Amino acid sequence: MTEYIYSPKPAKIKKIRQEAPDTKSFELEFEGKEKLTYLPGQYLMLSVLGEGEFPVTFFTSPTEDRLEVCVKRMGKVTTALHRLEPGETVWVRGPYGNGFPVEEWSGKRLVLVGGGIGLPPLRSLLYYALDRQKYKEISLVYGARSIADLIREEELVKLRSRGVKVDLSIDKEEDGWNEFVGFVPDNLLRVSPSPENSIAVTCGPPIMIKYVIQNLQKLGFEAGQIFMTLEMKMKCGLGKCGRCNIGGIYVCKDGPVFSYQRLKSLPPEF
Amino acid sequence: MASVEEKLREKTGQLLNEGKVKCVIGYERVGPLKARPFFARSPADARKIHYSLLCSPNLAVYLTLEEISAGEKIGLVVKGCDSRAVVQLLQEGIVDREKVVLLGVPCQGIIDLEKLEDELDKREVLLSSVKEISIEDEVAKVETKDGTIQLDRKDVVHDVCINCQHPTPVLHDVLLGEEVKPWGEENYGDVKEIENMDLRERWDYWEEKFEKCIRCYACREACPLCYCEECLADKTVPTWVRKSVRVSENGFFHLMRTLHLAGRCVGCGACERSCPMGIPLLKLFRKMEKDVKELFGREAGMDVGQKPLLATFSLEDPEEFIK
Amino acid sequence: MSWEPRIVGFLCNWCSYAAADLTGTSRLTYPSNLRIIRVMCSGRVNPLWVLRCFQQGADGVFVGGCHPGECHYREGNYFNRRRLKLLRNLLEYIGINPKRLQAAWVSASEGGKFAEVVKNMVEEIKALGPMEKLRRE
Amino acid sequence: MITKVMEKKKLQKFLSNLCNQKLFAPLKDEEGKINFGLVKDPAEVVLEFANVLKPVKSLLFPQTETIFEADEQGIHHPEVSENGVIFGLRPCDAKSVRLLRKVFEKDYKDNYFLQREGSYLKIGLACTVPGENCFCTSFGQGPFFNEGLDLLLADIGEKYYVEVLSEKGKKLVEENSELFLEPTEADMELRQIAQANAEGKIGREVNVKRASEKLGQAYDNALWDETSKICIGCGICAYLCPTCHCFDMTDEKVASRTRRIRTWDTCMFSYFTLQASGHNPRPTKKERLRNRVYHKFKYLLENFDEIGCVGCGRCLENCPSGVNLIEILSRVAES
Repeated sequence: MTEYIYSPKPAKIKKIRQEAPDTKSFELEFEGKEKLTYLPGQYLMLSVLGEGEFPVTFFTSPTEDRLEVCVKRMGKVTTALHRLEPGETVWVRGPYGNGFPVEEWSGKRLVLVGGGIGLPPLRSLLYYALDRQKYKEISLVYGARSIADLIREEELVKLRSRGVKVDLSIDKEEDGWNEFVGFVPDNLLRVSPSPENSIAVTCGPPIMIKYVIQNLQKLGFEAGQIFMTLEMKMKCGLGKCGRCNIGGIYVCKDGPVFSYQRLKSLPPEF
Repeated sequence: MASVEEKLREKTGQLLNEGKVKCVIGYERVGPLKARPFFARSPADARKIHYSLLCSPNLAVYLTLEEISAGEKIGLVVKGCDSRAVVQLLQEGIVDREKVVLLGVPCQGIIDLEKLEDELDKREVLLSSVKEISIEDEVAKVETKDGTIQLDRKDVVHDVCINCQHPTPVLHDVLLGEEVKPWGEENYGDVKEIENMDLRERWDYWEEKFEKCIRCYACREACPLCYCEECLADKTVPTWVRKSVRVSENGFFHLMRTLHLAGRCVGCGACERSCPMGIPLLKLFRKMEKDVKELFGREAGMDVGQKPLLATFSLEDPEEFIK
Repeated sequence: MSWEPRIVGFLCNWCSYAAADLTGTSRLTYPSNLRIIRVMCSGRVNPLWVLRCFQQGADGVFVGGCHPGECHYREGNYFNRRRLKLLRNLLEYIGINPKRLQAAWVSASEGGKFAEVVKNMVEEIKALGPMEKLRRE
Repeated sequence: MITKVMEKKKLQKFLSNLCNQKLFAPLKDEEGKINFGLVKDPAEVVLEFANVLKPVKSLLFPQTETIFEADEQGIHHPEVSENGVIFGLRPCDAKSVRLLRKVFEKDYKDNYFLQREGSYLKIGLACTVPGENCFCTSFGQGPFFNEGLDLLLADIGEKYYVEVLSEKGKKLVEENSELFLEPTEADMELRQIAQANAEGKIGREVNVKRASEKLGQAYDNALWDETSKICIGCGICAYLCPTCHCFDMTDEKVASRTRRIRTWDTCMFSYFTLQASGHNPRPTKKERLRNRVYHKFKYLLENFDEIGCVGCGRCLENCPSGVNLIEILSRVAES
């Protein structure tokens, strides 16, 4: 039988949650409750038929019993997705991409640094690490523009009781906010995680990533200890359509997770 | 008497030497029958400036790119049609007159290599043997390895150049060369040819043309007046033009451009000359040009102070079609 | 089932849209082939909308505006008149029957004229048959 | 290798036999452009031409292609096999297929391309009169290169010299055995002369190997800024390139169905990499032109051990502003 590599399979939207203005999470369920095998940091190509397809990373960890993705309304397809309701069908293919090298990291401390809609892959990794219990300490530095823009604030705060060091921030002062006010990179410096036996993972807007990397280096992190997941326009997800290359590598299949060390060797086209 | 090319080099050198402009956009020669746009940035570059009947691209297209928007003053070589494109850009407030020095060159027409090749074929001469070509005293002189051939100038220049009404730049800071008079009256023969067809023949004609468009967008990119930051053809919400290459989408794209350029297109033909598939785009634009002239008595790119055609109206505009 | 043309009508809020309303209240009828899109002024009608209608399956497009001199915004209909003229000429030039794009000045009180104009247009489009020339497959 | 000859007057008969299947061959349109088209009358097939305007990829990897259609019943896939014949491929176009195949085969098999490509029989026509922008010899192939073909015909005056290059080609020759003769020594000699003549006519050359080695250090060279200045940012070079294969996938609604299509796309367009957020990793023509050259002469080499250029010269020939790949490569090689 001929194999069609670009053909998705159906998934039902089981539940939708408004996570922030313009941002919703979607719990997906496959036919026959089929479970998808994936790694944190990998992604799916998600279709709203008639509108198009876009890449979206896993919000949940494969160790959890549900599968969620979290999507900010940006363009044509994400807008169409936001209009859907529970019970409607989306189409997915994947998982694609390399994901985080979670096995290599066992025994290490994890420092997760995220901003805004950059949370999903970090959340996936965080729960994976908690559930697998192979990692030393987990620390999350996460921030957004405002309280409303923070995704899953309550849930993240509760993680403190499971031993995760959680440091939240918002960019500007707001009533009812008792935690850090300022940008994520500054909060990172304040928290000052130790680079010793640590891996730092960051995801967020390009400008934040730039300063997070600078500050991680100030804290003594080596380029090889810093990882990030990259955002790129993607169409095929399989390294064929040609648009997500950075030099000779394709973010869709060789990434989206890269160490800063590797990224430094590539042309600055991301 | 110095040639236009020599004068251009001298003027370019002077402008660059005196620091009056950051660069001069002109042409350079890259083969016996090929010239291309050239950005001269130093007095040494000025010596590479070329001007001949081969200088086809409308350089006004570069005005909407970074040099101008970055506020640097530049020099621009303009033929008649190119100067009208600049006038149109000025009229639309896209270009700052203070930022451009217009080096006007009177134009004898642009060589149509396919027409030239056909003429040479008849005389069993190879196009590749041509060394130089010029128009003097209304005759095209083609120098080849084996001597000079004289041809009717109408047989070697692009059709659109034959009845050009403004071969001498309508706006310039300096005019390099003698004024060139139009060769004849504009008769829109190409447009009338289509108007003489019945509706079915017309659609059959255009359907075949629209069908073969490959949507490389060279027409749009080569056009000095297609400067929208985001073309509707690239928009996805709504999708005016789908990515699929079919008559419904290709046709929409070309009709959209025609409508957007109605009363603005200066008829330089850069679009048609860029089209790899040879789609006769000028026949669309010249139809609008002809109608605008007849219905509204206007011509694009002639008057900086004029209000754009579709941003104004006259109480006397035709309305026989409205019930 | 016999083929019925689909006609999109862009009607000015202040005149022809009101006239369409009036036909209803005065129990006049006009064919249901017209699918009405209300616009605030005929001057708002973008020629590309007309092409888009054809692309998406319309067999004809109708534009209704205020009589010259009566535009609610003083001059919107005059701008529209220019654009429509060029568009009609262009459509005809590429082989599309210009009857497929019709326009009328219809004031709010001219319910009768509105019904009449639409009736005639539907008849004309019926005679022309389906418009497939720019239609998306 | 089996070789044959065919008298020129037999070609029409051969072509009409080929018309029993779908035959695609060079045809001339109203604008005088020569492109592969479905042959209805063998007499229309153009035999004297430098190269077709749209490369053979336009048949193997069509500009618009349905990936699937979907309705309430699910997803439906199109039949992609053509089982046709392509006549008149130039050796450079035939060679371009090798790279395309590698790209569409690696890791994930793209059966749309692979099945369609495999379903064609390809009959090449050696270039006896190469175009003025051809530089195929710079790639170690040439106007008589026969890889990727089932048959290669070469004009040797009164006859075509025929190289039979595959089982498919052998079968075709057997089916049409009355049209073919055994070559004489004189024929073989004529073929050698024709090849030498053709190769001698190729006037352009560039040291591709050196250029692609030098690219590693040329990223920040001023040449990218300089050469991209005149580029107007259209897609001609990529769309007419036989090896450029980047694509887009979009959805179209057709009545109650969805059609997912794939269309050509190119890194020369700014929206190619433009993200929904407004961020563009390759924001100007300089980065885009540079990426196209790097992709062809470095990235593809690293990933597929193959250069993404066959020296057909279409980009040089058709660029409206005269951007010249040979000049760029020469500058890189000399950097």
